[in-house]
Amino acid sequence: MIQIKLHPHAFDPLQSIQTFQQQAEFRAAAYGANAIFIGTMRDFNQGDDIVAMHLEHYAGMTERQLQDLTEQVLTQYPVDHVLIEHRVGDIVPADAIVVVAVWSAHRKLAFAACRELMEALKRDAPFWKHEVLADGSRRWVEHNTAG
Amino acid sequence: MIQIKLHPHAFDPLQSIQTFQQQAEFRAAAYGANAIFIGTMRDFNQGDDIVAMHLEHYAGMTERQLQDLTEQVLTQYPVDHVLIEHRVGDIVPADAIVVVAVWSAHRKLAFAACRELMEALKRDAPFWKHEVLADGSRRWVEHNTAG
Amino acid sequence: MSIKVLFFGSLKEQINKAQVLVDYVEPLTAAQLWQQVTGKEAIPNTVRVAVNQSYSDASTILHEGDEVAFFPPVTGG
Amino acid sequence: MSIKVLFFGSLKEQINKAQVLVDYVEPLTAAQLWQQVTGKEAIPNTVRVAVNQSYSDASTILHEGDEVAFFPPVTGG
Repeated sequence: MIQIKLHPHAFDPLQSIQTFQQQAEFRAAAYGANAIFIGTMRDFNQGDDIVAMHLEHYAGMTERQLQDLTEQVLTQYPVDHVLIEHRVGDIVPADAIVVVAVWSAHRKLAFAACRELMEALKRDAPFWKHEVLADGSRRWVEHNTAG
Repeated sequence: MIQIKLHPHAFDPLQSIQTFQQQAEFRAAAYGANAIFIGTMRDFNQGDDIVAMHLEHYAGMTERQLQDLTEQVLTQYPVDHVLIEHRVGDIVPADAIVVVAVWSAHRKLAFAACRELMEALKRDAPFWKHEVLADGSRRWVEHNTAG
Repeated sequence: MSIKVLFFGSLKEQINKAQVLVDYVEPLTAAQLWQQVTGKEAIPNTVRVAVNQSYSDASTILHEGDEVAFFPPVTGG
Repeated sequence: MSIKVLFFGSLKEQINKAQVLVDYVEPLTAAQLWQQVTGKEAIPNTVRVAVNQSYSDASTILHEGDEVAFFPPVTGG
């Protein structure tokens, strides 16, 4: 399964994983290895206190691009299931931004697929972060670092 | 924080992570990156159906070794928090065996620390798997594969 | 028929436009569309181009009804 | 005083012992202890040695009251 979802409101990534695993197609005894990455909004960036953030996205292309990059990663790292959920809209520190979870029979494959999916998402998924600093000023985050 | 726990009975790794994050020392807006690996018992191994397993361990050395290997990994990958929980005793397919979770401000560091902790655990933590096959016969798992 | 042009992130603020409809006159490349809409010369190296919601490039030939987006480096995740 | 010797995993079954107490006679290395308890020659390459719950090796000099463990490759996680 490939499951991709955008959240306009706060979400709980651990709950998302649990819900994913409750589906009929999910056979827990088949996988063995589950690698997960959860990204959360920090209250600091580049030496400044950040009090809020707007996560802009390109509606339509985002979903399509996440699907495409997942299919691309799966050709090289054929894990059994992929769950990707990403927040959009106005968020505050400690809110979850992204969860990428993969399930495989093999630990090495699970780790590699999870990492590659996060790198591909950071590189190509059309989201843009607009930070609100403690003094009320706003700035666009200019680019993601390679992981 | 370094938190290490052995479970003599079934445990829910997602619940363990949630409980860990509810501690006073855990400041969710500080980390940004949370990498998790969850290992689950499969119902097959080396071409055979496995119906149950006993997880033997060296009580005392296990806890000490997990603590030591974590401190060792942290010298190279200084993440903020590490949670390691591992099942012992009699288990059945789909039961969680292990969870390794790390929190850091940096995604690359979180991924690397989580993977290294799992590799160190697989290589050095004194656990031994004794499988029960579908025909009732038993066998020791001979060695872990490198990840 | 027209082409829908979208801008995102900091580029949207620099161009001071989020969405524009332009008349389609063939042949038209993404680079020509950029010049027409922004009044600027070449598409900067850091600006990415998507045609019909897939990554594309400056030399792509556009067609009637296409949706074309220009945006700065993405910063999700 | 004595030394406590522990075996784990498949080795416990091969040796047919889980725990043995042996009298301490100095000097004694882990390799000599292995010979004394198992009746076998050298410690096999695949067998790991722990002294007082820390990884050690065949040449380690043992002391009164030590806890020594021999076990096969670990298979946790």
